[in-house]
Amino acid sequence: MANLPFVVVGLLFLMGLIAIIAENNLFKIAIGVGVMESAANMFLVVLGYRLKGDIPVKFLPGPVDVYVLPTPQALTLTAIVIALATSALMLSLIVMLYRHYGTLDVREIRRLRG
Amino acid sequence: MSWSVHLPALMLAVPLFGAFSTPIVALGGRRARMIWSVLISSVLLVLSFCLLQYVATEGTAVYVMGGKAWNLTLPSGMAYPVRIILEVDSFNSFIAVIGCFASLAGVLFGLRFLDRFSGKIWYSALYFLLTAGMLGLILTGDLFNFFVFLEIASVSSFGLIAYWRDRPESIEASFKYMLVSQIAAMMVLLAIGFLYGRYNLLNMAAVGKVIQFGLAEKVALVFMITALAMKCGAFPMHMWMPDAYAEAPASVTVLLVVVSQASLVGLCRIVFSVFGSAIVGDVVPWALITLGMMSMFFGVSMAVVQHEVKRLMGYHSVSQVGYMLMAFGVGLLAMGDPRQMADFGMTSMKGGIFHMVNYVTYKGLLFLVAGALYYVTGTRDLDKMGGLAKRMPFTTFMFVIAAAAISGIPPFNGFVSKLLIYESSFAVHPALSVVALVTSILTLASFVKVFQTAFLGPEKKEFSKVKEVPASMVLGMAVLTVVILGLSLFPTWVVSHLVEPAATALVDKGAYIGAVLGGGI
Amino acid sequence: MKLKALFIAATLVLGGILLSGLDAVHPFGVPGDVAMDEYFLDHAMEERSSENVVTSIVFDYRGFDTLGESAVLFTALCSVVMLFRKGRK
Amino acid sequence: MRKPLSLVARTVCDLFAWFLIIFGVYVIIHGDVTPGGGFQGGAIVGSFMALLLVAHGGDRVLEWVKASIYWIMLFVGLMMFIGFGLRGIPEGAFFYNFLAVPHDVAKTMAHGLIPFSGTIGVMDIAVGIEVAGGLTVIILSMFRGIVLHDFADSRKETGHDG
Repeated sequence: MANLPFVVVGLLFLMGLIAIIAENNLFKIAIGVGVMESAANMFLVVLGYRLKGDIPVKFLPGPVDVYVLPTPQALTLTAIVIALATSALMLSLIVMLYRHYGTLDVREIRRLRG
Repeated sequence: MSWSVHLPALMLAVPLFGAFSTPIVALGGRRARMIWSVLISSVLLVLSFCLLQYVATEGTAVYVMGGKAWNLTLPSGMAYPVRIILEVDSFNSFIAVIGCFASLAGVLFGLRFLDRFSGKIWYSALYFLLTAGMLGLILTGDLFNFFVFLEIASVSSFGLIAYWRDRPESIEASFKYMLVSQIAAMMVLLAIGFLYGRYNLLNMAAVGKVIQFGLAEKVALVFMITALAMKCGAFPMHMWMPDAYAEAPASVTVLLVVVSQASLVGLCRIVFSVFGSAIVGDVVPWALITLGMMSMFFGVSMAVVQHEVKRLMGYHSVSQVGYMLMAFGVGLLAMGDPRQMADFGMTSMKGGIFHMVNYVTYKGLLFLVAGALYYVTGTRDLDKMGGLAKRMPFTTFMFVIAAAAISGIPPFNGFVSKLLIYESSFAVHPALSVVALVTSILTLASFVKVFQTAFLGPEKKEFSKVKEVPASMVLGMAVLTVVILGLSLFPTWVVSHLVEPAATALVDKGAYIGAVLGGGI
Repeated sequence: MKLKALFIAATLVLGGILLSGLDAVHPFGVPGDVAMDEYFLDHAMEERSSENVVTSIVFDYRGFDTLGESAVLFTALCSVVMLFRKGRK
Repeated sequence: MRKPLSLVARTVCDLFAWFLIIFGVYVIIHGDVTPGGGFQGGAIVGSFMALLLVAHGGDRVLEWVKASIYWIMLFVGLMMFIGFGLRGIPEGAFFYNFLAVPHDVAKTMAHGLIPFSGTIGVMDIAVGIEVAGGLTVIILSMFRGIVLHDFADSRKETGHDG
């Protein structure tokens, strides 16, 4: 099981996806989206690891020969801020949905629209 | 020569700068905000024309973000590019021009359309961010940059769909679209992670050069196609499209149509320019073709039964996206051997690209007309409307042009592109073009129904005091009408000068790679 | 209820594809090609004299991504403020 | 949500919140030297307002805080960021680092001096300011959104058919 982290990333992504589809409470759907986004971020970071690699900052004490790949960390930085922005907007929409429908249950909201 | 070198970067910097500065400019009052938004979108249109002309003369334009010189793609001692590179060939610039036309039409329409509502400063800021996201999707040549602009376009469209926050339906439409769009975005990110993990490259051209069709690339392709098909409303996940298009203000829906086309451009870019000849076997082309056929059929069969104007047009969007997916599927099918390619592959690619452009123009105009009806009558339900033709001559005239174009009546541009698609799909299998023809007839039927109920018919008493929509809204609609007439009256020139080079640029993967890596494969 | 079961089945199929693909990328800890990242590690200090290579990528080599990213943050901000605006203005 | 917490929580939060800002500013400024950077530092400074909202209860904080400061921070950060990007066009491409000290000059500088890393450091601070202001504005308006639930007049905007 050399690449166990990849399997963990896959399962986390699946859990997030199933949470979005199977859940009825709006907040749990939002949490499912959050789990899916962190799974994608983790996938990027896991791609960039090198065995016994050190963090890619140059002036660190002690001899360092192998650095971890820096590009996935830069990409993950962007993906994390995007995940923050979408979850902020999703929670605001949930507040508005609760204001209009008075319930957090997806079944009620879909039935009202018909 | 010197400033036109920076055109691709300015095409993205101007809308972003416009969006960031709109709240500051809006401190100067309502009129300042209006002038600023019209100024930004017209400057953008001019820039896109210069870019189209620049690419026509200079060939593929390559722009390195942050490099010492704008064309220094390969840093010293490296075989592959390191920085973000915008790559604009004749395919991108043609779609970017049409996108800027739709953005200008939406801005002009939106000036007076939202008078009764508040929060217009944030509306126009989000509008330019959506334009920037759409242009970024079209122009970028870097995989992760494609994901970032996909996110900008998505998040700003969530906000804009929920603009009428006091209507429960628009909040729910925005939430439903957000779920589908977030799943799609995360699948795109995973696919990019796969390609980065395999080749440690993020540039589309560089990945296109070294790609072999292994298991990880197959999974990346599956994820990319499902995600981008979701984003442009193909069949299995199309439920959000009619809701989102119906609930958003009309001037936003014009841009939503273009954004869905921009993700289709991204799909073509990845399928043709990154994977291109690496795709072996017939599974992927036939998957695209069946996706397109199902979208066509289900979209239009749902559309005929609709009563609300904008939901009806939303379902038509699903069927029109089906046409393009089928056309690109047929093009990909013929990609294998040059004889098939010359026989029907190129015609289907030309048909797909030309139909993508026509779709944006007439679908945008249809949604603007629906918005005008809503502005005047206050309702979207067809049964309540009637006899508006006499009172609204301009809107009726433009509706007739748009409806004729969408149903493919001969003189109009819709007919030209659909004919190209019928020809090429007939050569693959007659059933394809039969489904396409049936869909076109059903489209015609539903738009005749809309025209008869909304415009002709007895004069309804509550609409007696209805008068024509304000001038700026008519001007907004006129922009798109002029584009439709332009494309319809000179089809041969447009096909030979704009669509032909675009199709060859999209299919010719070697030129795409050569522009970045210098000196061909 | 049937639709939801269909969706969960589709998700499981997608998950199967995902897990099979994940193994094929590269064994954990041993990335295949590292050409681009070696370039960053070597030249970040020399060209841009910044020790933190990740920051030099975020703001200089791929600075355009960060512009897009702050645009996403600005978009979310405008949407939230627009959603909770006071109404008549 | 709108009632202040106990006295102990409030005093601890008052004391801690300001150190939070100092740490956040440290992370922003030392972006290009130590692990950290604009976004992380901005998020730390942004959490200052969240801490106050929780501890002191919404109503008192909403009266105390002047949102315009954070709006100014937001736009200053954004304009600096895109301004430095556009400023790079004359020298090179769009985001060119025209302030960087080339390596040969950096060698001649006194040992131990960390050479100026050009637009990286400046953009780092610009993004830090922008993210700090932006997150605070988001938190304040989301909080006002929950409180907005009780404003009677603005529930229905005129002009809708629904």
